[in-house]
Amino acid sequence: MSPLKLTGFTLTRRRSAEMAVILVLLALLLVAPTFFARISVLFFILNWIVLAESFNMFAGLTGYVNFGHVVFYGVGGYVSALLMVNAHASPYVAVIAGGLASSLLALGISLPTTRLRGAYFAIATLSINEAFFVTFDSWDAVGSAPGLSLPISYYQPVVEYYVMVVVAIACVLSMYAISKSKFGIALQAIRQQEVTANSIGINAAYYKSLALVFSGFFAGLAGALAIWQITFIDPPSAFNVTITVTSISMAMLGGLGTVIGPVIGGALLYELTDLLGLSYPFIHLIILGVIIVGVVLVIPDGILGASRRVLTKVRGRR
Amino acid sequence: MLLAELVVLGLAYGLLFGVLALGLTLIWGVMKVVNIAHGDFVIVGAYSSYWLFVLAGVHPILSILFTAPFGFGLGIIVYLGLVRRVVHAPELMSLFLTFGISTLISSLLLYIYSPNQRAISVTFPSINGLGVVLPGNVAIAAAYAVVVATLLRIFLTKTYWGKAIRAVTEDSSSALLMGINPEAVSMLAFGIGVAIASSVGSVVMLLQAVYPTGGSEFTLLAFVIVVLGGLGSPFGALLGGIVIGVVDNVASLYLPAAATPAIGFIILVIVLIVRPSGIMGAKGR
Amino acid sequence: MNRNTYKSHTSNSEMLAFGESKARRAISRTAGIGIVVLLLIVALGGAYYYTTTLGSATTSSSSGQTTTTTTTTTPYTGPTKITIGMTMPLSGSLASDGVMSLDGLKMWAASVNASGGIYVKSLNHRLPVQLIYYDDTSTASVVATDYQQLVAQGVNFLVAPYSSGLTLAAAPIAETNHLLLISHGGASDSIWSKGYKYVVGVLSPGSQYAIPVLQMLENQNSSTPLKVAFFFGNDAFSISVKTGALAFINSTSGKFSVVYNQLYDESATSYTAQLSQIQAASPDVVIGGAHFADGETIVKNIQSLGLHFKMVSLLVAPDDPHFLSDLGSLANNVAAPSQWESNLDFTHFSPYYGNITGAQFLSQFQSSFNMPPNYEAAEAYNTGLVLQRAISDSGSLNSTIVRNQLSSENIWTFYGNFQIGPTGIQSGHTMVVMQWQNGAKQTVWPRAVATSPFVYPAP
Amino acid sequence: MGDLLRLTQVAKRFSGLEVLKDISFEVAEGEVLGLIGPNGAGKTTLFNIISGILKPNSGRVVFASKDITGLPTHRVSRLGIARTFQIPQPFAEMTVLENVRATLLFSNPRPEGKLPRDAKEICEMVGLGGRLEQPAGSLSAPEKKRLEVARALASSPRLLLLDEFAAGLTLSESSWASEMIKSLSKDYGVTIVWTEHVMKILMRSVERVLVLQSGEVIASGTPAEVVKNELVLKAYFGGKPA
Repeated sequence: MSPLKLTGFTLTRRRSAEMAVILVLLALLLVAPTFFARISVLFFILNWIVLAESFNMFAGLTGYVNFGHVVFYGVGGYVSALLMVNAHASPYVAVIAGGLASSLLALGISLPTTRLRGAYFAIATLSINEAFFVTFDSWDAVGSAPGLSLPISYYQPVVEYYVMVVVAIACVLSMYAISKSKFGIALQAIRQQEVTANSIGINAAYYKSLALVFSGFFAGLAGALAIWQITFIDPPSAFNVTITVTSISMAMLGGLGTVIGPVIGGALLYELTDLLGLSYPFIHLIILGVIIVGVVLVIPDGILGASRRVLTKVRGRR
Repeated sequence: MLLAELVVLGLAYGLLFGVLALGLTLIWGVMKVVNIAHGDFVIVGAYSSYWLFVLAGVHPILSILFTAPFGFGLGIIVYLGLVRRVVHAPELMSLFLTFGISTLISSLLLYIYSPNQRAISVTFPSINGLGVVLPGNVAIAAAYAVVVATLLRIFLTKTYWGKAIRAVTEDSSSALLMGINPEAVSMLAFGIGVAIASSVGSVVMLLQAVYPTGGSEFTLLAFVIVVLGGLGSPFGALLGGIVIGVVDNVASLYLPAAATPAIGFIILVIVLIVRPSGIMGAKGR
Repeated sequence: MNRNTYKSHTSNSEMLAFGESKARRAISRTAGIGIVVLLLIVALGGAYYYTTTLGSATTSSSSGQTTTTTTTTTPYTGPTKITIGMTMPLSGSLASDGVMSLDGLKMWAASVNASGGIYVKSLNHRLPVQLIYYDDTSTASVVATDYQQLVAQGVNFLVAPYSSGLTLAAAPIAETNHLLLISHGGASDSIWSKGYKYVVGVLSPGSQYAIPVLQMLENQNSSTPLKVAFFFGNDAFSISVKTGALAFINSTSGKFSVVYNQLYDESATSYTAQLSQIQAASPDVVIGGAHFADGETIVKNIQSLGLHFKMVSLLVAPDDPHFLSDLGSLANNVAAPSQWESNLDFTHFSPYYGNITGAQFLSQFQSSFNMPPNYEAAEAYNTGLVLQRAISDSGSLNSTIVRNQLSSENIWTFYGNFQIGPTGIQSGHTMVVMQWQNGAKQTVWPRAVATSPFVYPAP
Repeated sequence: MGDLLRLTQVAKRFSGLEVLKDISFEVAEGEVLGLIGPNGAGKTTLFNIISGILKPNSGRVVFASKDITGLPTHRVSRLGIARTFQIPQPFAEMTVLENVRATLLFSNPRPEGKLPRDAKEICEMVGLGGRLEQPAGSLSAPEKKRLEVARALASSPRLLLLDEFAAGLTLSESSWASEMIKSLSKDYGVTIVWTEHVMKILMRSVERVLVLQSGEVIASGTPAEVVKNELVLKAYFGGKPA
């Protein structure tokens, strides 16, 4: 029996219940703007989910820590902003162009860096991000340090929200499809033992590049959508290492390498920081630090892993 | 002449950068933990020196006698309480934990000491020689760096624990066979790493203003240097520091000043493409 | 034990579900858990917003109903307070400025409420003010969500976050919701070139910053063109200052010659290389700067290199009281353009508004917050005063009415003149020049308000 | 019938140190070739060069009349060269069955190949039938060696490179190993190159032996011939007879 058959779908009672919940959730997302005033919170929850999931798409599957993930977000944002500001492009065109530009960049970055291992890869990607930051900061054609600001006519929060919903769904579905495909199995093999993966006929360099291209595409879309919503972009907000680290935290909190983990981690951590920032403007970062340290010490395998462990234990006792 | 002056200045800064990176590379070498909180320990040291100076009039250079052992103790506490749990975990786990520690330290400093920048005015006379002027504070920083590097070298080559650290760095499994207690070595390395960071903080106080969340810049600098030199290699860290120091200063002669920070990163990426494990890195890591 | 936990973490066997029903069940379960968690978040979030936004609306309407049915005299059914919403960078790179600004506003609110609030004619009621503030962590995306939160909470007016970039992120939300947004710490001229109607500034825009310094130098009777080195930091604010300065120099025909013009990286550990290059260009004066730390480092570097210029004028840093405590005698003779100094007295101008002088502001702030204020605190306090004036003059809490009222205001406060141009940009307020002299801050320009003559050239 | 694998003057240096010096030999289709030599003789380096993990500084590697010198590992694998690692390197988090299935998925089956294409069957062939659902990382050391073979077989190789295969195995396990190797060659027509630094086990199952020392081939012939070779005795066994 071929492993690819395993993606076959059988409708069980549990699965239909699951589908029902997903549909309800999607319906909620679709009607949210009618009753939810702070639509940008939902927008940014989805934006972070896409960032965390796209990080996961490469790092979670291949095991390589892309510490420069935000460079895709920044370049996607800048490309779309430049198109909207200078060419008065349609925002849809600009967003897609942002995603494509970032996937092209991902391809370019992957060629020299996928030879690097472990921490070397992490820091090389970090350096590439910093080089972009500094370059954009002193490059007049892209607005240099003062940044770019969109004409107010582009500001359409509800439209932006629905585009964000579509992109987020596409991102999670892509991750699902990748992880269930031959491509995903190759990435799993690479993560666990790259030399062996090569020696059984997996072209590791090719698959890693491809994964980074997908990751870059979605992070670029996230960046382009974020600038559409915020209407302002400058180098510190576009190439901020904190965004990378937050994406990593979200993916890890939910469960790295899983499909749904970054969704849970992204929503939870964003909402947590948002609520803490609103309620405790002076100490929310201290609380966040305690939570992160606590997560590592108490549930190092993320929420998904931890709940799986608890369930196994409960089942064992029964 | 200006070029010579900048090279000397770059060397002096480079030595300090190199020592900053030594702390990071020591920790990486022994336990393969990337310590994102490294720069925050620098800030902790800097604030300690600041308050010692403001409240008790202790000269920042003298306060190293406090910040170094304080950093050592802090490092051991952090190691035993937190880092120990992730030493055997995947790289990302330790990255995540030290990010949490970094957030915690910087936000606590922010809460306690307010976001204001702090600086102190202690100046040493400039050194003139062969037509080259070196600011006195930078010369003192370089001298400190040379002392720390020398002490560390003596420690690593002459003492049992120093040799143990080197043995674990080179091959932890055979070090285990030789009867070295890896737990104790890790604790020691983390303590020394934080002690170095914290004492660098005292010296930084002589050179610039600090603020609670400024640690990430030092972390980033140390990262770049460590990888440039080759992870786990103390000599590589010093070399990487000097390269970055000199390039940073000299580049501003030929490039728009605002663009110079990019040079260090670009050099790093090029070095990694040519030598995937850094200048002094082991082959095939 | 730890090893095992990590093993189970990394064991993503469901990813490679090679047809095993066990693995599939595991996915179902985890997906199920995930969805429950998500739902919980949505529910909790919904509950939170209900209580904070819709909740407040329902309580006020229900209290209105009960009062109308039970009392005979005409009861007051309108709002019970004036709510002013804002985010401030309380953490992140702009935290020190954000905290200072917030403190200024808090001090204003406290003084208004101590005097019984603001009289709103249309309601025939005196209402206290309430500040609603969140930490935007110096991040534009947080500004975007938190201003929507403020709008949803139904605040009456908005105050902008500190800095031009964050103000630009808040502006479209204010504009589309027709809420007044007063900027006290966004100096970039570009804020007022976007066609926003509801964005009003109380401070002189960046393009005006360096002009009094140049005017002052122009007055120093030099026959040959004065050689100027421009050495500004690379950020939106400093660049707009430089642009304004260059435009002014071009308009003075031959009084100045720019011999050096470079931006610097504000996070650099030393500026020795560029300062040596500046020295090589032998300028009379150096005009530049950006923020606090870089300003201090530049002064230290100038000293350690043994350089001497007739004048050094930097942005922001010299104006901060810490400049003296950090640098001691090195601070002497360093000048800075300033939005405000506590020793300025505008009380003889009229109409003078606010019952507070610069000196009183200084001492009250000092006793409230246990540190001396800088001009950011004064700007923020002044924001409150201006808003207070426009509310009482218009007698309304409607942002559109108050915004229109602001267009016709021409008042003086302890901070100086307030008058805005058609775009909302500040046009009445003028900058002054301060200089450290023998360990004391002196205002040296314009002559009319100077507390001490300008020390030039520096000894 | 020509040679399946031919190495011509292959040399490899690591930062100045010559690990392999002008190695030339060929392996005939269907042959079982033993490659012996002390630790550090260059056996693993040679395998790494054949399988494309390392590039030689000079020389050529020809497989089935195709020059594969410097070809990337995955392409070498797809041409039909499989290898086991001296220290087993399975996909630790996958089960035994998944390890084999992943290999089947990416390998390039030859139409004339006789090896089974079913993961379970392959696992049973190497004696792992009872461990199908166990994560590979939790197998015992000898079981991991069996998994190495299973994974190699799943890529239906024409040439199988076994690196220090019997090292660390007990007597009964190593006799199983030599039986299996014989059967692979006889029943399935797989050509095998087998390195070992312990001579004994290898001698029973190979037809021809190459002796490698300090990067050079110092002797070749049937096991019986090699054992008598003076040079081999001196260099390899330190002068004492085996």
